[in-house]
Amino acid sequence: MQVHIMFFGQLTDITGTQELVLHDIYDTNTLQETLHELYPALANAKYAIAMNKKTIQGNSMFSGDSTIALLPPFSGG
Amino acid sequence: MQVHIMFFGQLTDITGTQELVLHDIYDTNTLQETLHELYPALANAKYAIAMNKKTIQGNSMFSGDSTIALLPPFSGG
Amino acid sequence: MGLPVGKKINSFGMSERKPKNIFQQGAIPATFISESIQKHSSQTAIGGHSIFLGQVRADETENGKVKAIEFTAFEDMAHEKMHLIREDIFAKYPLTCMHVHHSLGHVQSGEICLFVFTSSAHRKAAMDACQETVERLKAELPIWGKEIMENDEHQWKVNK
Amino acid sequence: MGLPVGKKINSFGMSERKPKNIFQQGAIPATFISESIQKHSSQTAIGGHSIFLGQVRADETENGKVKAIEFTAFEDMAHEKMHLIREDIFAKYPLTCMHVHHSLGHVQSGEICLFVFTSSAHRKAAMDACQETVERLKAELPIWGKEIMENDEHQWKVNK
Repeated sequence: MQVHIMFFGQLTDITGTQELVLHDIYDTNTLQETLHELYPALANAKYAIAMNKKTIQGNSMFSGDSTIALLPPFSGG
Repeated sequence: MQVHIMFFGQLTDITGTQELVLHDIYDTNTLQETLHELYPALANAKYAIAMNKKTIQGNSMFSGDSTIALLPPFSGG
Repeated sequence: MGLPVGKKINSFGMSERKPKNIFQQGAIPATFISESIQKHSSQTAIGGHSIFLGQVRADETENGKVKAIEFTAFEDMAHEKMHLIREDIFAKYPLTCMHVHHSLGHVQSGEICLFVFTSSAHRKAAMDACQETVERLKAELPIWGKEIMENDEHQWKVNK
Repeated sequence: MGLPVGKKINSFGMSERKPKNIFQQGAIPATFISESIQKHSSQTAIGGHSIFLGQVRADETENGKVKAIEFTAFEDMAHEKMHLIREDIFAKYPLTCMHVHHSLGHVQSGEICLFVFTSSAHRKAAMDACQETVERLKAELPIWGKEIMENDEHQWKVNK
């Protein structure tokens, strides 16, 4: 099972990349822990999480390959 | 002393003219009586009166030559 | 009286705005609107524009179908009233600018007869000011619309 | 997925609107706006249009003066969200139509980056729907603005 992760906005200043693929991660809590280890500044950044384009709250299990987006506060318009 | 009277909108359907000059009339009540005699359908029309471009309420005396406008309900825009 | 004029300093050193001419003959072309928008690109303190456009509807009425409206106005009084509305709106909202244009004469159904355009640093002032200006000018400006039907009958427009 | 598409009847016989593409590369030209207005002249049931335009401000910030904003978006998610907003607004207001356009990429100060356009028979629905759409899209669409300063530093735009 693989997780495709997308970073947007100011988060790309931290990660230096817009996309990342990780394997063998089964829920969003574990994913966040892994990402905060990879990019410590992420832990202090404000962002919401979308799984397959839907914003989610709390810990969510991945069912099969998933696309996760880390969304900092929106500033369109 | 003369009064210059302007008719607008649907009132011109009644009067057939947009302007009229009357003499020796000293207040708006007398003016209205005179106009309603000249154009009986005016008595049933809805309109406001402006004296020198300011809307007035009640009877008003003319001080010198005046311009009176009869204003049916506005329908701009 | 000079009409399309902006601010002027009077002998007391106070700013004094002369009424602007809001009327133009016939429909307001879409290109007039885009030119007006384009002119604001040099005003980089503006963050939001709000625009209202009135378009003549081909209403089906008991007297027939509306094909055009013919607008007349008591122009001098309308300009004085619009000047007061403008002063009120500028006192109430932090606007950068406001432009109002209204047709006189013949405007066919589908054409634009009213163009209200407000701009401000932040969106809310522009939107609220635009809406309030539209409401006030419909209620307060001495303008009349004569609806011309396809059968050439006419009836007088009534604002709600 | 076909993007700039209108209504479609699905296999249950129900109307189904596909998300429209709201994004375009770079600034929104004033002529694009006038062409959009002009297209509505054949829709003679329309009595009022409301338009909101977002313009990039040359803000003075502690990091310098803004010369441009570079917009990025999670486009697929933005289209799904915009589709929901559109459905809500059409359910709430008697609109004839609604058009939304947002820039991606580089937009210089003074240029237009957002164009929201609503039309209805009577003015109130168009104005209220326009304002609500603007508020909702600013809050709900995954779009980000990177403010580019004159000294080529950058900072991320924050919506209020």
